Amino acid sequence: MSKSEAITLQTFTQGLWKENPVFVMMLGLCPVLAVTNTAMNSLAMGVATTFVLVCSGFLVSLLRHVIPKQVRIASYIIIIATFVTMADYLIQAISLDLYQALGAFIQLIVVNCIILGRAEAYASKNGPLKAVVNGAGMGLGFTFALLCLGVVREVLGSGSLFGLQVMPDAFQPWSIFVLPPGAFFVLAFWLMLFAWIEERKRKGGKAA
Amino acid sequence: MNPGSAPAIFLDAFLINNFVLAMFLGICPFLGVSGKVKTAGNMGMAVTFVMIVSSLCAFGINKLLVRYDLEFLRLICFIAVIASAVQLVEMTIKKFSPALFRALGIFLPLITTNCAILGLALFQTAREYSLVQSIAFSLGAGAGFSLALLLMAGLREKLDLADLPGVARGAALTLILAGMLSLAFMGFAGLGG
Amino acid sequence: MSDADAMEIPPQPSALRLIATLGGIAVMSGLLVVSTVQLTAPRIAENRRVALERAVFSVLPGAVRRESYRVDETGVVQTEANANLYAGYDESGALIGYALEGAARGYQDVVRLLYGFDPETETVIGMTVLQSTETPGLGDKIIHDEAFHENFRLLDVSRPVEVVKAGEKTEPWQIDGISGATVSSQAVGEAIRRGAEQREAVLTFHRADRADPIDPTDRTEEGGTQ
Amino acid sequence: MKMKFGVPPSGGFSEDASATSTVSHARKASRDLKAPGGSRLKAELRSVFRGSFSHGIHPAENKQFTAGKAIRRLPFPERLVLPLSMHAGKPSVPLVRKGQEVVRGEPIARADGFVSVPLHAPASGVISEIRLMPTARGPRTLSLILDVYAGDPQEVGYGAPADVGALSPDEIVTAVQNTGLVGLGGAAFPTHVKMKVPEGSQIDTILINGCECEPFLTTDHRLMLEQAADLVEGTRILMRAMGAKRGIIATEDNKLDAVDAIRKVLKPNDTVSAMAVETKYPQGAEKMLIKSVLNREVPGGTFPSAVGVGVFNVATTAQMGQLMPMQRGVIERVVTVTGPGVQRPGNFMVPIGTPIRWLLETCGFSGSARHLIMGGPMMGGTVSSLDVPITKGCGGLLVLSEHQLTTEAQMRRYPCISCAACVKACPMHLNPCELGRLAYKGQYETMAESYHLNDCFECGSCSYVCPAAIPLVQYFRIAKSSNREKAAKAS
Amino acid sequence: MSEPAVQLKTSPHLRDAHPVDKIMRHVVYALMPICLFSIYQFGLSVLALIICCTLVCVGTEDLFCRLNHRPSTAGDWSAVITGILLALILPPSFPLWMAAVASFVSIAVGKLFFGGLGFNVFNPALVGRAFAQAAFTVPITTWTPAMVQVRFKEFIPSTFTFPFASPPDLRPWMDGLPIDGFTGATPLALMKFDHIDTEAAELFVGTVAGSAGETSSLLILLCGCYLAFRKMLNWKIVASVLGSAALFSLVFWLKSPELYPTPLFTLTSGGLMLGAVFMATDMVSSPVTPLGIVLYGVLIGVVTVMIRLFGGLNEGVMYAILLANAATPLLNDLTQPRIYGATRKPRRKEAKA
Ligand SMILES: Cc1cc2nc3c(=O)[nH]c(=O)nc-3n(C[C@H](O)[C@H](O)[C@H](O)COP(=O)(O)O)c2cc1C
Ligand SMILES: Cc1cc2nc3c(=O)[nH]c(=O)nc-3n(C[C@H](O)[C@H](O)[C@H](O)COP(=O)(O)O)c2cc1C
Ligand SMILES: Cc1cc2nc3c(=O)[nH]c(=O)nc-3n(C[C@H](O)[C@H](O)[C@H](O)COP(=O)(O)O)c2cc1C
Ligand SMILES: Cc1cc2nc3c(=O)[nH]c(=O)nc-3n(C[C@H](O)[C@H](O)[C@H](O)CO)c2cc1C
Ligand code: SF4
Ligand code: SF4
Ligand code: SF4
Ligand code: SF4
Ligand code: FES
Repeated sequence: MSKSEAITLQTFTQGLWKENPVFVMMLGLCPVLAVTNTAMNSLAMGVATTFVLVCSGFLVSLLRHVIPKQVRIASYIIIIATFVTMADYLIQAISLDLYQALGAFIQLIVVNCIILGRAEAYASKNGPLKAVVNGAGMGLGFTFALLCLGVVREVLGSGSLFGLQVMPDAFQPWSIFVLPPGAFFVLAFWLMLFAWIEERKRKGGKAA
Repeated sequence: MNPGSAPAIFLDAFLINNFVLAMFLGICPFLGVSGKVKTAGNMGMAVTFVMIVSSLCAFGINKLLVRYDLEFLRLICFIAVIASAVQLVEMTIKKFSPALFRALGIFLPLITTNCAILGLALFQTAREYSLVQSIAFSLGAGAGFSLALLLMAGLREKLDLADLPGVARGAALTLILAGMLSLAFMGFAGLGG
Repeated sequence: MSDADAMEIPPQPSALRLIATLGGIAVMSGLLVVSTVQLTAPRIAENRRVALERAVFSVLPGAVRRESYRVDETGVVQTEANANLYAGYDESGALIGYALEGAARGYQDVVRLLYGFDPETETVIGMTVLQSTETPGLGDKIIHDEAFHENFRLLDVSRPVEVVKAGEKTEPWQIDGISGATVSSQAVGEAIRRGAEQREAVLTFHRADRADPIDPTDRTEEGGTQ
Repeated sequence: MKMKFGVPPSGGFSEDASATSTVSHARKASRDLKAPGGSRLKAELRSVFRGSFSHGIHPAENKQFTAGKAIRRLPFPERLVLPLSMHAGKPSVPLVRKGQEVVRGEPIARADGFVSVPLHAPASGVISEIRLMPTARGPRTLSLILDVYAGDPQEVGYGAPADVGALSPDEIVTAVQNTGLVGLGGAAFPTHVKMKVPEGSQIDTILINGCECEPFLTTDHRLMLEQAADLVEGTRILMRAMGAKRGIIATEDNKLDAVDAIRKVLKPNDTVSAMAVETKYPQGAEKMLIKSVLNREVPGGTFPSAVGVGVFNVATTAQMGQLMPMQRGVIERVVTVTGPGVQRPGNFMVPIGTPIRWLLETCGFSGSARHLIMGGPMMGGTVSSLDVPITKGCGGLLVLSEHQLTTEAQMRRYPCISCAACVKACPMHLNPCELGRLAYKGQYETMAESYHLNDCFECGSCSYVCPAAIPLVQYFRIAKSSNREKAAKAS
Repeated sequence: MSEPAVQLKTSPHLRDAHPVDKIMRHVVYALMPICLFSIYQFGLSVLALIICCTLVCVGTEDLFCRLNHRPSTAGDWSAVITGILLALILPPSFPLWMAAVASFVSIAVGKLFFGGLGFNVFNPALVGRAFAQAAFTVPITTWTPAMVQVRFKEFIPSTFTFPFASPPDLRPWMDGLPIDGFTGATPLALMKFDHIDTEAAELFVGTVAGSAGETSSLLILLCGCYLAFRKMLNWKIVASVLGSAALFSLVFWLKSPELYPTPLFTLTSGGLMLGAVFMATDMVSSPVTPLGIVLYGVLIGVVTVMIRLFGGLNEGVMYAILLANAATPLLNDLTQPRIYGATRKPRRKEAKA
C-alpha cells in the first residue's frame, strides 16, 4: 500500500463543495432540473445516484487490474447499468409513488456524466475503499445540490416541505417554481449565489 | 388531433413538451454547445440523426426482449446497442462522407452518453409506441432539441456584444435564458388538443 | 499507483482476453440484476396490487374485492395481464360496479383517469386521476378538488356528458367545471364521453353475466388475484 | 448678426419640395438648424419620376445663404501655403529653391511618377520658405511658402493654346497630368489616373457629378450656372480620352436652373446631356449616382470602370475644359464660405494655398464660433489650426454656431436600441446597427469578414439618424484602420 | 480677431434624430389615453395598478444602478413604459403585491440582468407578465366586469391583498354587483369554450372584460398612429402582425365559420392590438433588417392565432411575442440585407437610364 492509498477527510469532502458535481463541475444537470420539484424526489434521486456511485466505484476499483484498457469504457457502462437497474427495481419495491414521480430519470442515471467520470478518473486509479469514500462524498455533494433546488422549489411552489405544509394557510404558492421554467431560474439563482460567495471569499482573502 | 397520431406525437416532443425546455433531457449539450449558431446547427443535426438511429435500435431490441421475457436487461442492452450503433454509423460516415463527418463527427461520441438519446429510447418504450410513432417521436425530439439549441445560440451570440453585469456571466446567463425560453414555450401547452 | 502503471505497459492484450473480460463482466452483471429482480419481484407485485386496488376501491365506494377484465372491440374477457376493466364487490359479494380507464388530452399532457360505472343506473359513481401533469394550483384541482369530485358521485352517462361553467350545473349529465381550469375539466369530461363504446360493451357483458350467474368466489381462485 | 435658417431660398431653384417643409419647420429650425430636408411623401413621389438609389437621408439643405450669390474673385492674400501633397498619391517634387521668384501659372513642383501631379504657382511672388506646415489632413507636411507681390498685375504667364482635338487619348492623359488636375469633388485623386482606362474595361458613359449633396455647399451649383460652356467642353475631352459614347451631367433636382443653364450650351442631339436626380444625401457618391442615373451597381471592391462608367466632379471637369485648350495648370478654385458663424457668406474664386484665416477674416468671422469644417457638414473634417490653406480638394468652409455645438454635445449617448434607423439610412445596405455593436466590443475582424465593413464609404448617414447618438462612422473608421494596421503587420 | 479654441471633431457634424429619451417619453404620452380609458372602464383598482407597476419598475432600475455604482438610467423613461404596459396587460383585479413582483422581475431579470436598455433580448414587460402567469396562475386568469357602478368608489377586494397571501374569492363581491349574467369570461374565452361571438363593435370600443388596457382596439390603434406618424414606431411590424393574423384566421373562418372566429374578431379581441402596436414594436427586442422585421411580425401573428385556435390557452399574444423575441437574433442573421454591389456578375446589362 503506497501513501496515496491513505484516506483523508478530503477524499470525502472534495465532492461536497470544492468539486461539487453540480455547482462547480456543471455535470448531471438533467436530473437536477427534472426531479427537484419536491424535496422528497430530490432526496430519493440523490440517494439512488449515491448508491450507484458507491457500488460502481467499488466494483470498478476492484476490477481495475483485470479490465484491459481497450474495453474499459464498455465495461464501466455495463457495470453502471447493472447497478442502475438494481436501483430501479429497489425503488419500485420501496414505493411505487416515488417511482412514478421520478419517472425515467432513475434509469437515466446511467448516462449521468458524474458516474462515468468518477469511474474513469478516480475509481480506476484508486483502491476500493478510497473509491467508495470518494463516491459517497460525490454522491452526498450531488444530493446536497438536489436538495438545494428541491427545498426552494417545494417550499415556494407548493408551500410544503417533504409533503408537509410549512407555510401558513393564507400563503399564495408560486407555481412557477414547480414548473419547468422555475427549475432553470432556481438553479441560476444558486449558481449566482455561490459565485457571489466565492468572490467575497476571494476578495476577503486578498484584503487580509 | 388524436393524441396517438404521429403528427400529434411529433408536435408534442417538438413544441409542447419540448425535450430540452420541458422534459429536461440533454441539458449538458444544451448548455455546452449553444455558444455559436453554426455549431448549434451541426449539433442539432447530429443529435436528430442519432436519435432516429437509436430510436430504431431501441424499438427492435425491445421487441426481442419482450419476446424472451428479459425486460430487466432493457437498460443494459439499450445503452450497449445505442453506443455501438452510433460507433458504427460514425465509422460509416467517416468512410463515405468526410464533409458530413467534419460537420457531425466531433459531436457523435459526445452524444452517445447524453440523456436525450437514452431518454428517448426509454420514453418510447414506456409509452409503448409503434414503429411509426417512435419515428415521429424521435423526429419531434430532434427538431425540438435543435430548435431550442438554435434559439439559445442566437441569443447568446447577441448577448456576447452586451454589457452584461458581473452576475450574468457564464452558466447563470444561459440558465436564465433557458428559463425564459421555457416560459415562452409554455404558450404551446395543449396545442392540437 | 505503481502497479496500476505497470498494468498499462504490456502491449495489446489478445482479443480473446478482451472478449473474456467483457463476457465475465456481462455474466456478473446478469447475475446481479437477475438476483435483484428475483428479490424485489414479490414486493413490486404487491405494491402494484395495492395501488390498483386503492384506485379501484376509491371509485367504487364500498368495494372490498375486485376482478380484472379486459375490454376492447372484441368484447370483455377475464384476464389479469393487460386488464383495463375491474369489477368491484362489497363485503356481501354484491357487485357495486365496474371501474374503467379513460384518457383525453388536457392542458399540458394527456390526463388518464379511472372511473366507477354502475351498470344498473348507467351512472358514474366515482373518479380518480391516475396520471396528469396539469398545472399545479390550477389544472391539478381535478385530482383533489372536493367540489369537482362531487360531480362524479352520481353522473348520468346514458347520454353524452357536458362540462359547464362552475355553478351552472342543472342536469344530471352535466359536470360543473373548475373555474380557471376549463381545459382540464373538459379533458375529464371528454375522457368519460369517449368511454361510451366501452361502457356499451360492459353493459352487454354485464347483462349476459347477470343472466348466467357464476359463483364469484370460484373465479377468484382461477384468476389468481393473489 | 443673427441668422435666420430655414427661410426659403431666394435663388431661382425654389421649385424644390424642401421649400414648403422648411417653412413648416421654420420655428424649430431657427433654433437648432435641423429641419428635415423635405416632405418624405413628396420626396418619394419625386423619386418615381427621377432616378434614385434606395435608402439615404434628407438633411436640411441650408444652401440658401450662398446659392444665389455669383462667384466673386477676392484680392490676393499676402502669402500662400502650398503643401506638396495636397492630392492623393506621391507628393510632388519641388522645382524651386528658397528665395526664388515665380510667375503666376509657373510649374513649381513636378509629379513624382504616374500617381502624382505637378504644382503651379497660384500667384506671382517669391518662395520665402520651404518648411513643414499644418494641413487640413492633419500631419504637418512639407510646404512651399509663397509671398505674393502686392500690386502685381497677376497675369498668368504660362501655357500656350493647343488643339485638344488633335491629341490621342494617351496624349490627353499626359496633358491632363501636366495641368496638375485632381478630383476637386473632395477626394483629390489625380484625375489623369482615373482617365486611364484599365486593361479589359470599356467605358461607355462619362458621368459628371454635379450633385453636391452636402448641405450648405454651393460651389458646384454656381459652377454649372456660370461655367456651363467649360463644363461641356471638359466632358467632351473626357469622353474622347476614355472612348465613351455619351456624357451625362447629373445634378440634384434642387438645382434645376443648372440643368437649364447647361442645356443652353448643348447642341441639338448632343452626345452630352444634362439631367436631374432626386435630392438626397449621398446622391453625389459615385456609386449611388451610377445607380440613380444608369441603374448599374458597382461591385464591391471595384471602380466605376468595372461597369463601364467614368465619374468626374463638375469642378474638375470645368477646370479641364478651361485649362486644356490653354495647357495651363490648376492655380485657383471656387470655395463656398458659409454657415451661421460667418457674416458675409458667399462663393469665392481663391488661389490655391490661401490660408483659411485670411478667407474667414474677409468674410466676417464672428470669432466665437469654434466649429470650423473644411468641406460639408456630413463628410468634411474640422481643422486643427486657422493657418491651414485651401487645397485643391477643398470646396467649402463651414462655420457652425456655438449654439449648434452645445445642442450637439447635449445629445446624450445611449446604448444602441436596435431601432433600425441606421439600417434604413445606409445607402450601401449595410447593417450599421450590428457593425456598431461589434465595434463597441472591438470585434473589428468580424465586422470586415461577416458584415462588409470595407464596403462602407463613410458617408455618415447612419450617425446622422441614430437616436442613441452612437458615433457609428467614427467606430467604422477606427475599425478599418485597426484592420489595415493588423494586415500590414501580418504581411 | 481672437484666436478661437478650435474644436476637433469628426464628421458628420449634423444629426437629425429624436434622442432615445424623447422617443420613450412620447410613447408614454401615447399610452396616456389608453390608461385613462382603462381607468374609466375599471376604476380605482386600475389606477392603483398602473401607479404601483410604474413606481416599482422605475424604483428597481434606480436601485440596481445605485447598487452597481453607476449613474441612474431611470430617467430615460423606458422603465416607465415597461411599468405602464405591464399594468395594462394584467387583470384589473390583480393584487398589487403580485403586480410589484411582476414589475420587479420585468426590470431586474428581464432587462438589467442583460445589461439594461438596449441589451435585453426579451420584452421586459412580457417577461414580467409571463413570470406572473406561471407563478400566480389563478389570480391572473380572474376577470372582473367593466363599467361596474362602484368602480370609482371602491377598489376590487383583491387589489389590496396582504403581501404573499392569496387573494380572496371574488365571487361574493361580484354577486353583490348590480349586473347580471357576468360569468367573468373574456370574449376570447367565450369564443373558445362556448363559441359565443362578441359583437365586433363592442370590442372596438372596448366595453368588455379583459386585461386593464387591452380592451379598446380603436383607441390603441389611434395612439399607435400618432407614434407611427412621428416615426417613433415601426408601422411595418404592426402591419405584418395584424395582417398575418387576419389572413391566417380568415383561412379557418372560411373553412368552418361556426367553429372559428372572424378575422375582425381576431384582430379586435384580447391583447392582439395592444401587443401588435406597443409590444411587438419594442425595437430593442425586434430585428433590424427589413425582411427580418416582416418575418418577425408574421411569426407573431401566426403563432398567436395558432395558440388561440388550437392551443390550451385562449390568448397567445404574449407567448407569440416572447417566441419571436427569442427568434430575433436568428432572423437578423438569416436576413442580412443584400448589400449594394453584391452581384456576382461584374457587369450588368444596362437598364433604361
Ligand atoms: C401557466 C398556465 C398554466 C395553466 N394551466 C392550466 C391547466 O392546467 N388547466 C387548465 O384548464 N387551464 C390552465 N391554464 C389556463 C387555461 O389555458 C385557460 O386560460 C383557462 O382554462 C380558461 O378557463 P376559464 O374560462 O375557466 O378561465 C393555464 C394557464 C397558464 C398561463
Ligand atoms: C489605387 C486606386 C486606383 C484607382 N483606379 C481607378 C480607376 O481605374 N478608375 C476610376 O474611375 N477610378 C479609380 N480610382 C479612384 C476611385 O474610383 C475614386 O474616384 C476615388 O477613390 C475617390 O472616390 P470617392 O470620392 O467616391 O471616395 C482609383 C483609386 C485608387 C485608390
Ligand atoms: C458620401 C459621398 C458623397 C459624395 N458626394 C459627392 C457629390 O455630391 N458631388 C461630387 O462631385 N462628388 C461626391 N462624392 C465623390 C464621388 O464619389 C466621386 O469621387 C467624385 O464624383 C469623382 O469625381 P472627382 O474625382 O472629379 O472628384 C461623394 C463621395 C461620397 C463617399
Ligand atoms: C414603440 C415602443 C414600444 C415599446 N414597447 C415596450 C414593451 O412592450 N415592453 C417594455 O418593457 N418596454 C417597451 N418599450 C420601452 C423600451 O424599449 C424597453 O423598455 C426596452 O426593451 C428596454 O431595454 C417600448 C418602446 C418603444 C419606443
Ligand atoms: S465635396 Fe461634399 S458637397 Fe461637394 S460634391 Fe462631394 S460630397 Fe457633395
Ligand atoms: S457611413 Fe457606412 S455604414 Fe454608415 S450609412 Fe454610410 S455607408 Fe452605411
Ligand atoms: S477608408 Fe473606406 S471609403 Fe475610405 S478609401 Fe478606404 S475603403 Fe474607401
Ligand atoms: S440608429 Fe443607432 S440606435 Fe438605431 S439601430 Fe442604428 S445604431 Fe442602433
Ligand atoms: S445530465 Fe443530461 S445530458 Fe448530461
